Parts: sequence; structure tokens; C-alpha cells
Amino acid sequence: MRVDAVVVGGGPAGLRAATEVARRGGDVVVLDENPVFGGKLLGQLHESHAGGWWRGWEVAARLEAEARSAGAVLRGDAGVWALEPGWRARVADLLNRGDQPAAYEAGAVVVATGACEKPVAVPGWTLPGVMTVGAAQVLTNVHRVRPGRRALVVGIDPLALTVARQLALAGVEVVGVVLPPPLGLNADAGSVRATLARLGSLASLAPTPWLRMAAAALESGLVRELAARVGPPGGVRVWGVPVHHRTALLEVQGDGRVERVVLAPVGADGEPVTSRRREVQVDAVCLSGGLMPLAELPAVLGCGFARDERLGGDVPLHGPDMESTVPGLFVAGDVTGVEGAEVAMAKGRLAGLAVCRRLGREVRDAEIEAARRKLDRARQEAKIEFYPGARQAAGAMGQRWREVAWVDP
Amino acid sequence: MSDGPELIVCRCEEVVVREVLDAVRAGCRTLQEVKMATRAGMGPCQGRVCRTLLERLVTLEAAPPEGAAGLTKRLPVHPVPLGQLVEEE
Amino acid sequence: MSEPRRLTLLKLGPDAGPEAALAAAAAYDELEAAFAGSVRSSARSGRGRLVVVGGGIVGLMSAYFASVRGYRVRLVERLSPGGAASGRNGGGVLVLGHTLDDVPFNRLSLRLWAELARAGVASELTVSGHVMLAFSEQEAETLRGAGELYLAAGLPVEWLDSSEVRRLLPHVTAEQRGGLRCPVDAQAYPFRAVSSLLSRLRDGRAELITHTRVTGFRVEGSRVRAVITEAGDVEADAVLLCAGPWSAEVGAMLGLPLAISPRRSQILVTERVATRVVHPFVTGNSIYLRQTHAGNLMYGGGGTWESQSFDTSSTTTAIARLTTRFLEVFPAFRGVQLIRAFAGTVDLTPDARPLLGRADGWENVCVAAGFSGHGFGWSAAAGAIAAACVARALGHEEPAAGVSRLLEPLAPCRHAPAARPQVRGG
Amino acid sequence: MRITDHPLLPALSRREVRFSFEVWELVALEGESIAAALLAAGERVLRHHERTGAPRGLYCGIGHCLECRVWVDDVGTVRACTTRVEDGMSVRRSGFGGRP
Repeated sequence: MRVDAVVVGGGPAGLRAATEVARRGGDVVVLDENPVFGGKLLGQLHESHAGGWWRGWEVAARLEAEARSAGAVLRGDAGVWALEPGWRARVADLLNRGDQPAAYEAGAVVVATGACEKPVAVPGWTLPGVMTVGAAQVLTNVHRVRPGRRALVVGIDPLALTVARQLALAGVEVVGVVLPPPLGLNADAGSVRATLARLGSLASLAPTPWLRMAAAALESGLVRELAARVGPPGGVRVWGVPVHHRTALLEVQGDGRVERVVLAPVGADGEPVTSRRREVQVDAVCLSGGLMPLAELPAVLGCGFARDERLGGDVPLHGPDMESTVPGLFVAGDVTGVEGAEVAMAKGRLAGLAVCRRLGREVRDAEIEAARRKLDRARQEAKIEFYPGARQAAGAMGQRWREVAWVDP
Repeated sequence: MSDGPELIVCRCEEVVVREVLDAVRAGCRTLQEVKMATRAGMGPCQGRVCRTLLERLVTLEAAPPEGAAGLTKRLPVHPVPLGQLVEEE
Repeated sequence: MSEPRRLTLLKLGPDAGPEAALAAAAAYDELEAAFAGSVRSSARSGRGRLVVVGGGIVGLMSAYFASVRGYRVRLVERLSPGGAASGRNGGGVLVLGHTLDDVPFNRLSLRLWAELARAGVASELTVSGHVMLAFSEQEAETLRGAGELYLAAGLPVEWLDSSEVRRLLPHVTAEQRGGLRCPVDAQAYPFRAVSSLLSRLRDGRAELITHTRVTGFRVEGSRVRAVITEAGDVEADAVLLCAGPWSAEVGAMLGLPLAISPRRSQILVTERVATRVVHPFVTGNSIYLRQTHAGNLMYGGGGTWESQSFDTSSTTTAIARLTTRFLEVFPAFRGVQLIRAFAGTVDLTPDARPLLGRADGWENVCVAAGFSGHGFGWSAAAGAIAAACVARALGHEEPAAGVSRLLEPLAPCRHAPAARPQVRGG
Repeated sequence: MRITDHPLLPALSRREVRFSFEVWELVALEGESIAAALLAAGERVLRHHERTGAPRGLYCGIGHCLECRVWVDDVGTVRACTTRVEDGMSVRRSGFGGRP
């Protein structure tokens, strides 16, 4: 089937991009693996910078309605398994039916595939009942099923704390938020110091003096060192959830499913004090290792990539109009750096305009400029930085684009 | 605390830390070579989950040769039912 | 569009007849007498320094057999050992389907693979048999005729009618018209075979120099004295070129006109399904397929999309075409998921027969390359024979006259006049 | 395990659908994923590892890790986390003769 543009991913960036294209008369189809649209928005529930609650599903519904009324076609259960330059998107109906096009030819493609969670390896992490915080969020807020009666959250970062709070709101007893095992392969997710650095970005949201202190400590390496050692020994409560920034999970145990966890305090040297290990009964464990861009389609196409941990890892190199190094392939949303839904929407809008221009439709420079300003503003206003320094990193992308700082995809 | 030798790194193929480290110590220098020796990264997720863990584990143990690629990303980018791949008439 | 040739592996030409089949049986006896048992270590040692160029399955096998024959082996590999087509292939160790000229060699290989397994080279070798399926009465007729010749060539085969095929392959389509089965054909797992050979070689048999490019040769008259690499010179009493599709490039450094061209071969692999839903190796309908020991189904084959290059990307065209053909054979698997597509580069020769033996113009250079898509199955025989060629070139052994006669048609420079010995980069 | 009273999430009215898992007949709510429906019914074990037989359940929840794959008759392998349960669906832990 021939269309003007294909958008891969129906989250905030993809829906927003499609709306821009459709509003300017473009034939556009949005393809998403999920049966419902909105991506990560669907499970989001946290306090917004404007005051009140950010109810992601309401935002998703609005974006979906806007895209549909502009004329975009939204197709769910659709897995895009290959992109061929020129362009052709190969699509699988994941329910294995045969009533929809298996390919779309298009003049441009927007990859808005979002982000996925980085793994946290823990002894026992394959037991049923161990899941990522993202999985717990979807179960709780989308499907309205509790991941467990008593849950432990592992990993101390903005997403983990947000989900811990959501679990508590849903009536799950959250026994605590702790560090992952301090194994070399979990990198700095298990380190007290790196944890404090991550928490700094949350300080303005969380009404906890200790967190604000930790944020201030970021300014000085010496103070950070000190903060790592002298934090409240019993942990702190963030949004009513006990956060133990000096306790690590050692192991998840159970016969065929999660039954208990083994925890131990972490000493000043960063090593767990195994002599003080203790068991806690839980039936769910939610792991958080942070988010990373999900950029497989650009990688297979040989796009240039740039590695920046402040953006979550390897991101497709892209220019000021969100075009990748492969002409006609645009990227938008968290796939270009983990910055959250509002920034993703702004990226999507910009990408949508750029696609229209690529398709030969009239887009005034002023409109592009306005979209760029809106993106800048969204970045400034974003309350949660998933990784410290994301704003600066995103700002540096323009420089990188000019330098073409390639890394092998 | 050591990285528990029996800790599963690749969930799909149940490859544990010890197997990966043994492969590296036996001479494997790249993720591709580790994959060949252990099956790590060969399951349905094709390394989407374990890739970063394997990268860290291998580089903790040995420096990969210059320019060595990690696990390659190939088509299809996610599993697809065979019935969806038949040629159109 | 003309009907594609669907009997995937059947390579018997129209001129194949009973006499050639009987000759093939006799040839196998010669090869067996010369090479059976050659996986076992001889008492000889310190016979000289052999440098193997190329760490694919043929290079690794050659290194293994040469070390067994008493040579000090160093193997130079540009990237990862077994990292190209040697690790990415169908894993067939097959005789059924080959030309009558090749049958004795492939029978030898089958035997040596089994000997290697007994000697501790783990490869998940399974004597699963091989069925060539017919999808028309004409194909059935062709296969029955071929069966007679293979029997005469010493290969046990039997004809299965359609219902017998279904008993052997419970999920196969009812559309098939029977099949020719060879019970002794086998399959192995390339990753395991490569890994196991590597660990055996590293265990004191050979020195492996990996991630190192060969840049030239140092020569003296008609002898190579050293292989020049990025990591320095490697002194050699003899050199064996096993660089697969890159052999032409390496051979050119010695002025050798090795007629090898690269061709992409694509393979697809599914998620695991219950093991042994497909036990034998299966060919037909223009594809080959097998189920690995782990339960994954893999399928691949030839086709018009292949490129004459070293490009190993996977194409959507091939994925669609191969999958369509696979589901025609096994419609029941339409809900199973494809998890990966991969590709390797095979080393084609003009007559689809390998280049195996001493190189014209050089006293101490041998070649084992050009296996034209069957290198994995061939590799055990290729390694044993290549090691013997080295021993002959160095004057350490004189092979039986019958074996020499069999190897004449495989002379490495047969497709082009040998240039005057010359060297580049030395 | 279902959340029926939540301070912030709006109440949903969802139709009941019937499906089967292995030998059990179960009731789900329309629109929920297979994994959610099974968890609501108390079942966390979605499959067993093909080689070791170890039980596995939902892990990433976004269709990425494939841990939750199950077999749906007449469809094939699907991800329990992203596939909506449908009336009459027959879900099994694996296809082709069950656990190898």
C-alpha cells in the first residue's frame, strides 16, 4: 500500500508526528506493536509541573483523537520488522491474520520506537514475579491488576520511585526501594554515589529534605562522597515509600515463583555486609536499571549513532529537523534520547513538520522555528531528568551532528 | 562480593556468568565469539535484554580487539510469525 | 517465469551413469584406506612449521589434522575463527545429492566427522538421515533414478512414498510426492563444532593468531619462507591457504589464479519448538532445512537474489521467498516465529568442486578452498586431505597412487593457467 | 489481585470474556492482556524454559523480551504482555507437543 509517510511507534512522539503530517494533507499510517496507542503514556501517573496529576492515559487519548481526526490511520498489533530505504516498511500482523497490508511504500519514515529498560541482573531474576518496573506500571495502571501483594522495588532512580508510588496508590504493600546487587555487570546502578546523582534530578518533585540535600551534594564531589556515607541509616520515605539507599538486594528466592528476597546493608566501601543479611517475604520484585533508546530499525539500516549515557546510551545521530544520517529516515521521541513524554511530543511535532517539508508540502520556516522553540521549552520545563545532564546532552546533539561523531551501530 | 558464577546473564538461553567468563578466558575476545561458545544472545530476544550485560562482562575480563563489533542487529528486528512472511501473490 | 529447480541439493548431472557410480564406490575404498583413522595422533612430531591462513572450519580442521600428523601449526585469522560462513550454515554433513565425483569425498567426510566426535571434538553430530522431497511426479521419478545410482555408488538410500514420508515427518505437507532418504547422512551444530575445534587446537596443538590480517609472503625461489601479518612475520616450512571466499585475494599475493567467487547465502532461524518435530535433514522445494539440537528450525537455500559480493546483510526478499517455500513444506509451522536472519559468503568455483592440493609453481604452498557452499560438510575430509598434501609437498609422505589420481581433478589452479610464480607484498 | 478502588484511576466497566489456559477455563475482562488476565486469576507461570524447564513469567511487559510468549491455537506464538485476551481464545504454554 502506498502512503506519504509511515510512523513506527504510536507513543507521544509518533502520534504527534502523524498529526502534523495528516493535518497538512499527508497520507500517514502509524504502526504500533500494541493493540492500543499512547505507548508509555498509558501507564503514567505522577504529579505534573503545572500542578495536579499527570494522567498519561488522558494525554494518550487526546493525542490519539487528534491524530485520527486529522486523518491519520492507526494500526495496532502491527510489528514493523524491516525498513527498506526508498521507503518500504514490512509489517507483520502479530496476531497472524491476513487481512491487512504486509508492506507500506512511503516517501518518508519516522521511527518513534521509544525506549526500553536496561537489565538489572539479580540472582533469581528469572523467577515468575520478578519484572521490570515498566511491566509493573502497565499491569497496575493499564490493566488494573496488582503485580503482587507485597513488592520490593530494586534500583533507585526517578522511574523506580515513581512506580513505587504508583504501586502503593494501587494498594500494593511496597516493602521498600533498595539498590540492586553491587555486581560489576550491573555497572553503577548498584552504587550509592551514582544513585544519589540520579536522585538529584528528582529533588524538585519529591517533598523530601534528604533528597534536596542529595541534589545539592551533586555540586561537589566531596560532599557527594560524604552524603553517600552519612545518609539516614534507616533510609528515607519518599512519597510515603521507604527508600533504603544503603541496602542492596542480594538474591530473589522462591520455589517456582517469588517468595522472598535477601537484603543486606551496604557498607561505606560499597560492599554488602553479608553478616547482616535478612530475608523479607514478598511475592513481586520490580527491577529498574534505567531506560535506553530502542533503536534497532535505524541500527539495521546503518544509521550513524552517538553514544551518550546522559541520553540513555546509543542514540541515532540526528540533525536539527530530526532527520537521521539516512536521508528520509526521521527519528523522534525517546529513541533520540530518554527525555520523557512532553519532550517526546515536541520532538514528534518537529519531525512531522520536517517530514511534510521532505514530502514537498509547504511548511514555513517560521513553523519549523516555532517547533524548535517549543522543543527547547519542553526541555527546560521537564521536571524529571531521567539521566543527569540530559538537557545538555540533547543540546550537544547539534554540535555532534556537525562533527559527525560516528560510532559503530 | 563477586559476580555470582551461577547468575543467569542471558535469560533466553540460560547462560550464566561462569560460562561467559570461561569462554573469555579460553580466548574469546568479542561478543560474537562468546555467543558462538555459549549461545548467549541466541534466543528469541536476540540479545535485546542481555546485550549490555554481556558487553560489560566481556570488557571487565578482556579488552576486545580494536574495531570489534558487538552483537550484530539483524532482521527481523523482532520475532515475526512465519505466516506473516509469505510472499504476496 | 520458468519453474525453478526445486530439488535443492540434487547435483547429479544428466551424464551420471552406472559406470561412474561404480567408480565412485571404488574411489571411496581408496580414500577410506588412506584416511580412515587419521584423526588419531601418530607418533611423529617435529616435522616442521605449517602456517594455515584462514580460521574457518576448513582451516581449523586442516590445523587439527596437520597437528595430528606431527606438524607445528600456526593459524592466522583476519577476524574471529569460524565467524563467517563456517558458523553460519545449515550444518549439513551430507552425501546424498552430491555429484558422483564428490560422493567418495563426502562419504569420507561423514566417516571422519564421526571419528572426530569419538575423539572428543564435540559438534552435536547426529546421524539423522536426510530426505530429499519430491513435489511432482517428475521430481519423484528423477529422485528414484538418482537413488539407483547412489546405491551403486555405495550409499544406502531408500525410496519413501508420501505416507511413509509423513510418518517420518509428522508435520509435513500432504502435497509431497514421496522422498529419497539416506539414513547415514548427518548434521552438526556449526557453533559447537568451531568452538570445540578451537579448544582442542588451543590445548597445545596449535597457536591461533586471530584478529590479524595477512599482508603478504616472504619467499625464496619457489618456496614461501614466512607469512607476513600485521602482527609480524610467521616463519613457515609450508603454507596452507584456507581463506574460503577470500582465497582468491590471498592467492593473488602469490600470483595464484584461484578461480573463486563469493556468493551470499541466507539462512533463517525460528524460535525453539519441541525437539525432534523435524528429525532428518530435509531438502526440496528449493530449500534445505533442519531442526537444531536446541529445537530451533533453520532453513535456507539458493535462489536468484544472491549477490556476487561479500555483502552478508539479510534481504526481505529472501526472507519472504524462503519462508514461503518453508511453509509450503511445513504449513503447520505458520504460527512459529522467525527470530533471526543471517547470511554467509560461500566460495564458488566454476565447476562447483573444491580447489584442493598443492599450488602450481610453489613447492610448499597448498590450497583447500572453493567448497561452493558445502564447506562445512566437506571440512573433515578437506582437513585430512590438506594435511596429507602438506606432508607430500614437504616430502614426508607419499600418498597411494589411487588417491593422487582422485585429487588430480581438484588441482587448485585448474581453471586458469598458472602465472609465473610471483609475489606481492613480500 | 484486581484493583477495584483506586484514588486516582477512573473506574472502568469492562465486559467479561472467557478463554482457556492449558486445561483451565478462565474469565478475563475485555481489553486486558493475556498476562494480566492470568495474573488476575493467580497464574504467574506463562511457560517453562525449553531446556531447563524452569518456570517463567512476565518480565519486561512491553513486548521486548519475549519471556512471556505463549501459544494461542490457530494463531501461534504471541507475547502474553501485549496481546489482548479474546473471547474463546485457547492459550497454552507451548505449541507442538508441549514442553520438549
